[in-house]
Amino acid sequence: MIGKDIIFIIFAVITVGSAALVVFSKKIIYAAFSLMLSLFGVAALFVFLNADFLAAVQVIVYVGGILVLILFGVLLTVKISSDNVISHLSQRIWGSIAAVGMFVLIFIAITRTNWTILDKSEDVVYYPQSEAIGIQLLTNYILPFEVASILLLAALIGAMFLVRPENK
Amino acid sequence: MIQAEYYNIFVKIIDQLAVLDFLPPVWKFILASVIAALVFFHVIAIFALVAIWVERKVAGHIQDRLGPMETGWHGVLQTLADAIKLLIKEDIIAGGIDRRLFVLAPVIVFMTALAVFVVFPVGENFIVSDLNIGILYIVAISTLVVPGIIMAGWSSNNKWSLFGAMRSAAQIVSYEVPVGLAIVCAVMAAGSLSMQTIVESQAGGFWNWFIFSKFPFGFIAFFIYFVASLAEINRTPFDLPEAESEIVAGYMTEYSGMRWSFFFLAEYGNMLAVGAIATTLFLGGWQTPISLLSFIPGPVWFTAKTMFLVFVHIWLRWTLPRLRVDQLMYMCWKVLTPFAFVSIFGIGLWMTF
Amino acid sequence: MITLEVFLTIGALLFVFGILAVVTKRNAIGVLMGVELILNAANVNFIAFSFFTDTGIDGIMIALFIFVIAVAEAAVALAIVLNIFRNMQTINVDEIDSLKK
Amino acid sequence: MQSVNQYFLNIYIAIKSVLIGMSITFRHLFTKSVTVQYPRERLPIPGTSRNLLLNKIEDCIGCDQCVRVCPVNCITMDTIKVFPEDDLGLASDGSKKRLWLPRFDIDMAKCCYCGLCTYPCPTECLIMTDEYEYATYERNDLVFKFTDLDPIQIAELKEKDHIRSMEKEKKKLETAKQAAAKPGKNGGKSGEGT
Repeated sequence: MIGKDIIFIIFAVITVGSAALVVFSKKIIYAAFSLMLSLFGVAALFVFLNADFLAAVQVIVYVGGILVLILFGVLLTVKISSDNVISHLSQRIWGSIAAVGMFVLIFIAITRTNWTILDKSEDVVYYPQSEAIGIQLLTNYILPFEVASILLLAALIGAMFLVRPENK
Repeated sequence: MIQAEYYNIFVKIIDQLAVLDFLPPVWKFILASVIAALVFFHVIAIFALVAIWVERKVAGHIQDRLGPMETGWHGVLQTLADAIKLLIKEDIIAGGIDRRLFVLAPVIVFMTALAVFVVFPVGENFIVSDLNIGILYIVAISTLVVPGIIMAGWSSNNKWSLFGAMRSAAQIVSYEVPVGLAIVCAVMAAGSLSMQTIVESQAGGFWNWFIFSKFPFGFIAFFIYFVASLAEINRTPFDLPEAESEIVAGYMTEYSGMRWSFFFLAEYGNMLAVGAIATTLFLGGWQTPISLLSFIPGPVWFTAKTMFLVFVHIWLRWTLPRLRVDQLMYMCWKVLTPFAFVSIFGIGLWMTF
Repeated sequence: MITLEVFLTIGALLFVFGILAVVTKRNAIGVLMGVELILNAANVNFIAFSFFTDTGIDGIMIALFIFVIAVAEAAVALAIVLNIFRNMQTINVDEIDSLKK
Repeated sequence: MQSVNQYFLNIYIAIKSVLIGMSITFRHLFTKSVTVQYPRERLPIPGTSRNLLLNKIEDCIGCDQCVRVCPVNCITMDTIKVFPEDDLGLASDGSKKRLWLPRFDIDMAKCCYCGLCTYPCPTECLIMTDEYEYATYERNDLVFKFTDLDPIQIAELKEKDHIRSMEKEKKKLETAKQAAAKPGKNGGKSGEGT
């Protein structure tokens, strides 16, 4: 199973590394494309977690939807002079300290906790999830499903209302 | 490993080769993937060679011309000559462009065209990977092309490129909606997302194909898929992103030689892919139309149907003029999308009763 | 190698980078990218838990709803950012402080 | 209700017109194409067409009319009067040739194909042919040289002509001197101009 581990490590490094690039790249457009790589890596990680349906939805929603929105936002708002809006040094220092502290905290919590987990070391049974997700959506999760659709409708109308032309 | 319960023809073949027994299964899997990628790269390349020749000939004859005639018999070697010319052309990277993104963009665009070939059920036992989310995988991978196109347009540092990329992105994102809804129609009728299951549920004669069996909703869904997929791969009459009379060549303006030929290969690969998807979803994939003809193997049927759809693409291209942007969006949001909803509703009723 | 702790660590790293982007980026769209990273970190955690514990597919369902919220958030936030750009000609979050004055 | 009808009518018209267009193009797929495979098959050229200029030099009497009429000055002609001992024979229409033609160049790069030079030609030796493929790699190759004399001959002729003109000059000078010796008109001018 060493080969699977290698593939997993490659995707994990892609995910985390491009997340770091999102933060540290000078140009906002580089940050956007790094974000694409990071989201794609997350989708690949979902495959390792037996969430194939969710991996496809992740790519469709994040890369095909949100990332394109962000790219359009970048293209519509960036002026050539303001190509690299970078923060003050003090902000970066304090932000980094806070972030590292937060990570240390979370990491300690992860390692100290005694997780009661299923044994997944040998012959995991991968089963299709789309059917289970569909059944769950229309039985146990029917109320959140409907609320989510109303939320989407509200967001749609709200976004269109916000960017309407001024003089109408 | 992940492929454990998925059928994969290349893994099967490699498993049967005794020479490779010393490899652990994962490396066999990786080897199979590399071979599959190479095979489909060549499929796309050869298809492009043939399709460009056919397109020129069809274009010529539709306009009462002859098309290429000089290189080889009736110009069959013309595309090969053009390809060689493109390969040995100077690779120009203009000054002031964003070099990293500029180099990366054709790779991403071509990769998306290549990656969808993994799940096409060419024959009964001929599929690279029968994912159980097959069609969703195709939709997911084909959305990746939008960032690639924006990357190409932005990095070229050229206003025509950027306009073309914005147009293309807006068009592809908009037409994702009717494409997705038309796909949902077929998925509802088959009750599965797996490509092989979708094909198997259309067995037994052409009247069981979804285009005919759920008449008229299947036909509407097929029609919507066909039109919207034309728009999604930027073919005429929806080739506004490359409208040469308005914006030179769209996002490809600054590209030349090898990198441009990757865009071109991706375009023809997409044509093949779209034809194959429509065949799989609505025209019964590798199923024979009538049982009398079942001695002809499945891959032949699959290829024949796909090539017919590709021919219709070419035929349409040389018939219709280019749409305006507002007509394009009108068609997407006010015609195709409502009709897709109607056909989803109709198929839902059909499946219920 | 593929254990719960590894996934949680990846999730934590994504979360930390997201927070860092939100705190240090001066471009409003950069801040949005940080928010997306944070939401992804949460998704990784949810799905890792649903895979490694016996909670069925509840984690996946929650992740699906997080997708919905992320889409809604991105659409509205970008609309707001475009509006700000139209009114103030900048999206530098340090300069958008007209409420202070 | 009106607009709803219009909506469906529009869809119907759109589909119908696309189908009509496709049927037309499909029919044209099988009609005979009108292409002429040019280098191998050529369309006949009308007799009045104006293309490459040709001078049948054995008929040319060097009358200089074409040079004078050419609007773009693409024809260059040098002439040498025949010597008494030479006989150039007759042109095809019977007129006597009185001039050697050491140079008759037509620069087809300058030619505007007006055909004006062909009309005044008394012996009809300057004609426009139907030859239209004379692309060359060098621009100088577009200057067509029609003279039938070889360079040695031309040099000899020029030498002879030079000697003759010198003799003439001498004669003139002598007559001028004689004229100057007598009282009368001023002959100095004729000494300068040759």
